[in-house]
Amino acid sequence: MDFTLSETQRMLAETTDRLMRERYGFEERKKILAGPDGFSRALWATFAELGVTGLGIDEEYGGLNGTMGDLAVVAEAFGRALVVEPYMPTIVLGAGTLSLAGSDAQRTELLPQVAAGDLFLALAHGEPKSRYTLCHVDTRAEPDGADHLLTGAKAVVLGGDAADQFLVSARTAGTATDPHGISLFLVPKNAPGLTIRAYPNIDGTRAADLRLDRVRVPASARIGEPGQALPIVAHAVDRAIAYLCAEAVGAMQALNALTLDYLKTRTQFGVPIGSFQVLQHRMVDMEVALEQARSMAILAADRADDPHPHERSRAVSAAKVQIGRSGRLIGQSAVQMHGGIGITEEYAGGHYFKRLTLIDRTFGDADHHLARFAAAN
Amino acid sequence: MDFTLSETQRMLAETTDRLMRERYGFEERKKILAGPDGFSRALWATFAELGVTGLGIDEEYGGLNGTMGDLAVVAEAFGRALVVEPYMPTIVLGAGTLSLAGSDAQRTELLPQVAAGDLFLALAHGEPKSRYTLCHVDTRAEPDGADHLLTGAKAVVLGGDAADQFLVSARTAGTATDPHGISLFLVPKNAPGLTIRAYPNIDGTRAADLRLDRVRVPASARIGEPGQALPIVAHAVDRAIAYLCAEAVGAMQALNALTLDYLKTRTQFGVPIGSFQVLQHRMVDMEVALEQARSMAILAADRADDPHPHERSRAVSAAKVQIGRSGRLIGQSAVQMHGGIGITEEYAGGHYFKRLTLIDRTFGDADHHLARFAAAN
Amino acid sequence: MDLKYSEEERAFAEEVRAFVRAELDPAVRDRVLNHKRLSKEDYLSWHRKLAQRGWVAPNWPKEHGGCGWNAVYRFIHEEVMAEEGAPPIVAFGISMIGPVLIAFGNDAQKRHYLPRILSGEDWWCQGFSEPGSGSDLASLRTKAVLDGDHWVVNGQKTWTTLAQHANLIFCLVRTDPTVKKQEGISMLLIDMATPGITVRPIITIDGEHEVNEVFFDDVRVPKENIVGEPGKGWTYAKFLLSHERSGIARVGQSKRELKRLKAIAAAEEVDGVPLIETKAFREKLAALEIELMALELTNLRMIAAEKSGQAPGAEANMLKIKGSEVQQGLTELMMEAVGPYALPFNPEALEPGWNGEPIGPDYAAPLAGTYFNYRKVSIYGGSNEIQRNILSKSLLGL
Amino acid sequence: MDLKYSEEERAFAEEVRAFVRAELDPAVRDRVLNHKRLSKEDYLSWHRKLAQRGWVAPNWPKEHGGCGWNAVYRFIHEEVMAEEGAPPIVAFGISMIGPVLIAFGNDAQKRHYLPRILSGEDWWCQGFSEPGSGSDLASLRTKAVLDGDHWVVNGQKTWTTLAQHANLIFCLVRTDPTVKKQEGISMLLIDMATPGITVRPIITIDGEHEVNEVFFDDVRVPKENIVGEPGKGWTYAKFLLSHERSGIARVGQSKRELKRLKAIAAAEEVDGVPLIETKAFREKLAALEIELMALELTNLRMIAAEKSGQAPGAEANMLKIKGSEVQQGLTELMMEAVGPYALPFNPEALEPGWNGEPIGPDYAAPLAGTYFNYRKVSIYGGSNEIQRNILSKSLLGL
Repeated sequence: MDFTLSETQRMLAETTDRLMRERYGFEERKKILAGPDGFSRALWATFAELGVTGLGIDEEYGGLNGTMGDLAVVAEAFGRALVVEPYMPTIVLGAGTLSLAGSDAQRTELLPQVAAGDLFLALAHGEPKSRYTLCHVDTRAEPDGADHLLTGAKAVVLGGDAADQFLVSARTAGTATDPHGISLFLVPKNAPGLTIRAYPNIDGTRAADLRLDRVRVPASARIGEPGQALPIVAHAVDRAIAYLCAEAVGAMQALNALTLDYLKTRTQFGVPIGSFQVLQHRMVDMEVALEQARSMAILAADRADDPHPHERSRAVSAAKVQIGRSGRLIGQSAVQMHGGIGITEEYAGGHYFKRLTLIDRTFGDADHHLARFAAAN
Repeated sequence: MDFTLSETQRMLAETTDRLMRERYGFEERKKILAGPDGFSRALWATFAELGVTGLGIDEEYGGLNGTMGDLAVVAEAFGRALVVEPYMPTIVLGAGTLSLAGSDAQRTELLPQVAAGDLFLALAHGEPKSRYTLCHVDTRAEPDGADHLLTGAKAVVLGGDAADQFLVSARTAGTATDPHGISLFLVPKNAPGLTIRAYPNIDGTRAADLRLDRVRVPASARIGEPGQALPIVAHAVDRAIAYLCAEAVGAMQALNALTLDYLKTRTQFGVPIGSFQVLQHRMVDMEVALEQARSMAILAADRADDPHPHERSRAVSAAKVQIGRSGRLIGQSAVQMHGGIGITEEYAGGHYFKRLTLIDRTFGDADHHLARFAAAN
Repeated sequence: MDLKYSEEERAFAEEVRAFVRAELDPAVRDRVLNHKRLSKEDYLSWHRKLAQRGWVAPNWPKEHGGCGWNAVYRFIHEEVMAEEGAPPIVAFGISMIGPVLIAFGNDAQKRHYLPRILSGEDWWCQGFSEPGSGSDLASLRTKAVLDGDHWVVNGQKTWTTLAQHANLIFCLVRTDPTVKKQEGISMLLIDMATPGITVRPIITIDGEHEVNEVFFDDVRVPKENIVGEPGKGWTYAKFLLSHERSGIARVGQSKRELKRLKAIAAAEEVDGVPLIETKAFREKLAALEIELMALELTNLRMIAAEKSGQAPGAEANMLKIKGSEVQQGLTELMMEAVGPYALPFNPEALEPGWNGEPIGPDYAAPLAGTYFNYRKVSIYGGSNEIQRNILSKSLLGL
Repeated sequence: MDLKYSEEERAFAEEVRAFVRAELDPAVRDRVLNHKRLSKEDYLSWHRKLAQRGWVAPNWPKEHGGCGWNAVYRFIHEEVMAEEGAPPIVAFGISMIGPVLIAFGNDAQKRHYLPRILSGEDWWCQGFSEPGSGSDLASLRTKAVLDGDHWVVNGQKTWTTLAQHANLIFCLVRTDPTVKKQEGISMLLIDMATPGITVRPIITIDGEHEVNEVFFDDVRVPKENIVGEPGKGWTYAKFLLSHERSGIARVGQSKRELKRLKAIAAAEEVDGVPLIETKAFREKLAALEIELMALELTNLRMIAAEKSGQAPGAEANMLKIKGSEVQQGLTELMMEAVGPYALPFNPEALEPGWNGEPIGPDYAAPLAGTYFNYRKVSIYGGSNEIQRNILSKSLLGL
């Protein structure tokens, strides 16, 4: 039993945190958000130099062959800095899915580009009516000779703004929520028939809604076996949730630190507001919530690649519930204790609150995962 | 719009509160509990003299023809004093059901005796497997000539220890949870085939489990139409819930007063513990919870005889949810702020906590009524 | 005990309802119902209609052009308008400075300002909070020094709601730094066009511009623009803050929002079933509805007590606490209801007249933003912690 | 990062588990699992078996007959025993006064008392709390005055757990009323048979007798029965209270109770469906289970840190808070699970050997009582409010 970081992880954490301190202060982040892409390609290049973009990728494709635990170290640092670069979409979901199920040709072609920082990916799975239900896919893939024609809509595709290629799920068989019959295809952003509506999210990350109108994909674009994509997507999404849990822990930690600092420095009635017992106890509860969340984020990372999907998803759902609840308590309490300043654009606190709130809405909120955990019990 | 008590109600409240002050102090109550019946027949006689036992009964049967609002006034006073006499079972459920659906002969025979304080009744409806589901009746009534033979079991019959007569529900048709086919019969306590296992409840009230083994009842013992008892029972139970809500408000009020007094008099670290902000705020939350509960208890009493059963049960369920939640918050907080003394037998505080907790388990807990309310929405 | 309004009160409620339905611009109503942005003119056009009807100042005495209504009528008027989607009456003139001027202003001030508030000609804003003084309002530092016939004001106010629309500001300023902090404060009436005043927007995390900073740099204010006596500003401020709190629980607005939540939850689907029919969501919604029912009755009990002559006291603080919790609960459930479509940030969709294609369902755009924005309701007007401090003292004697 | 126990640790856990299963009297196990009353002999027979195995004092150094285990082994030992339904090791001797004597006692005391604690010959109780001093322990007033070769003790202790079984009590007494309250306190070791000691039961609202008042009326205690130096009692008490807190979260016990809750919820039915399969109850249970999972991991993280040399600090206070919340949540859900059968009061059913017919399901009898009783776990050992005060200071520097 050992809860300390490995030597590699410690170095990774230090490197990432230092990079964030140097390049991702609150003002720098504002500039990045205001830039043409809404994120920094220069920083992405630095990620590539440092090997961060290759972290989850096999050595044979130019990566570092890191574990989910390694990715979680990056996630936590990114959470502390409120990083908006599409790391989770490209690396965890995109490259992760390809690593899980891509053909040799697909991996050989694409993963080195991702590791080098030259390619952005996005998983286009959720749909306007699917909410958090992974097996709910209405987009159709109709065979046309050796090709397929994809038609449908994809909703809130994270990183969809930057993506060069999409991993698009579509039905080759079955209807609506049938777990079987879902296939996964690589679709380049400039594919004829593909319309991308990109937009910022309220936390500064970016996404896109896609429309596919008879988008033609060759057989070589299919990822994995026909009709068998759901377990792959489910695994990739569980890994993404584990990543988000670690990211949320970083955000909670930073928000707690900000709040504690505010309690010590803000004076009212001639004393620091941190001298009021009610605020002290609430701050304690925020710290307890953080420790509980950290424990479950560790569990999620540990189980994210568990060979038993049932064990994996049970642990990941439990973690997502805890993260949702801790994030809500910490976010709401932090804003309340800051007062008005806590909800202004000019102060970092509110941005952590927003990020934590939206993490709870990503790949299933606390209620959704509580139900999933309870059903798996 | 007028939330003040009527003149009659004000007098009733004063009379009852005075009686409680004089005869139902904590030590007197202890003696009553230790007595042979677990309640005071002498006090019951005084209730009769004051007209309290006739409050819900028509004038033509020797009662005062009071409303649910009048009964709620008594309930609140009884809640403040933690009265264990079987008032709700006999008056609200027993006499109430007879008033709703009894034949002229039944009313003429029984209601004057109740009003005079000479007769105790109990509604024997719940069963070992029925939990809070009113239509769940397994006890069978088999016709035998003009009579019926009742066989089955009844669980946690409130006031079942003192009852001279039971109002027993049994199936004349249908199975398990069929809403139709339930009939109601009067059964005297000494009926052959009836076994009564009486016991105290943990809050000092008393109850009984019944076994019926081919208990013979004549046609004249049937209350209301055959097979049509469920709406009657449901109405009587909604009235009983309205009564319990008012009783709970009385208990909460008393417990809040005790707690506030403790905060002002108990010193630690050289100051009254009521000077600690965390306890102050919790006490405020207890007062807010009391006011919200009081509002809903008023609503429940007002709607308890609403001609639209849907409106009635919606309001009553909403009130029961609020009472359950307020009672839990107040009970748990009061104990916590008292420390150890709050859970000793020698101190009144813990007894209010117990009563409030058991009220939440009576005729459906907060979760049950939340579901009922939500389904009626 | 009678939980129903009287015949007369019911008739009045219906009169108000009919008036709103007949007179309110449907486009404005739509913006209110769907949390889109309201322009200054949206507020003012409705203000003028109410003024015309004689209903714009429910809490003012008749001799000053108010309605002279009792607590119940005021409550009905406010709640029905809220339920029907009317913009709120802008509070700064009608509910804040108006009553102060009526109680403490001189004749000239009453004659000049009151009619202009009623007509909507003047838009006031409130200069109370400062960066250093949040809950501890009396610690304010903006100072005014008498220089001949003028007060010279220097300092900074913050959280000044809708200052961008205002031509006047009522300000608490420190006129005597030598006495106890509460006793050195005065209240000044200041023209926003006076040289030396700068208004800087504060953007909130939903991207909206609702509040501002107001800077005073040697701002010269005519001597006579003081309310009442110098050094009594704290008394007037307390009067202002405790005045007219019948609507503090925002029951009418929350009833309207509950309807909206139900509509959204009926439109959203989980695996083909309307969200509102799923047990978990339905019961969360029900729990909130019950809280609102209790709040409404608690509010009515307090209004009835006020009508029968009892001054509103500690109860207002309770209503503020519970009312804010219910409002926040509603915004949170609405955000939850749209699931992943809570993420996109599409502020253009809130602009009047925007005709673009929505991202996701057309009701989605404001939901997350409103949730974030509504964290303010447990902060402003005395945070819920301050409300509990007050109750602890005034109600419990702790 | 490795969340699993080592091979060796896993083997140890299995060894403990096998030992409990082989050696624990099934009747005692049944009483523990079903919250029936434990007799003094139930505790002692198990204590002796552990003593025989050399496992009764996990936290004592080997030279005094303890196990000398590291934090992880101590944790495994305690948790596995709890999970398997063993009675808890009676803490007063092993976890409380024993370590104090080892650290601060003189040789004679060590030689005399330690073996008797290990063997179970002595049953200690704790004389700390007084009626006037709950959270403010240092304000205690029981006084001891030196009179020749004896301390003469007068005063009253309360909440003295299982004093009815004890033949010895360790007591905090005030020996110097003239100095700062923390500095005038000494710790005495007192024979319960000394004339002048009266034990009065305190019955709790579940009808049980677990705690007592202990009165001291001119009780003469030999001078040498003081621990360490006079006036240092507060230091020893703080040492005692902070010592051996690895099991403070009660994870093993809560895992056992979670199993019991699941069994009850599987046996109870709602309209013919097992309660555990109804969505609302299942999800409440799941929420609690997740809290327990998080607590277990948090506990393990802290144990691992302790093993690698970091002293247990603020973390113990966190574990106490969360641990008590989880324990209370479990008792509450069990009571909820039995519905109306939470009402009957049937304390005879808790007596060993009772063979009567249960009222309702046979698991029902203790449930409401346990819920009421377990409100204590957020009160004793420093209430959760005190824990938060401590954390606010020690962890946050507020």
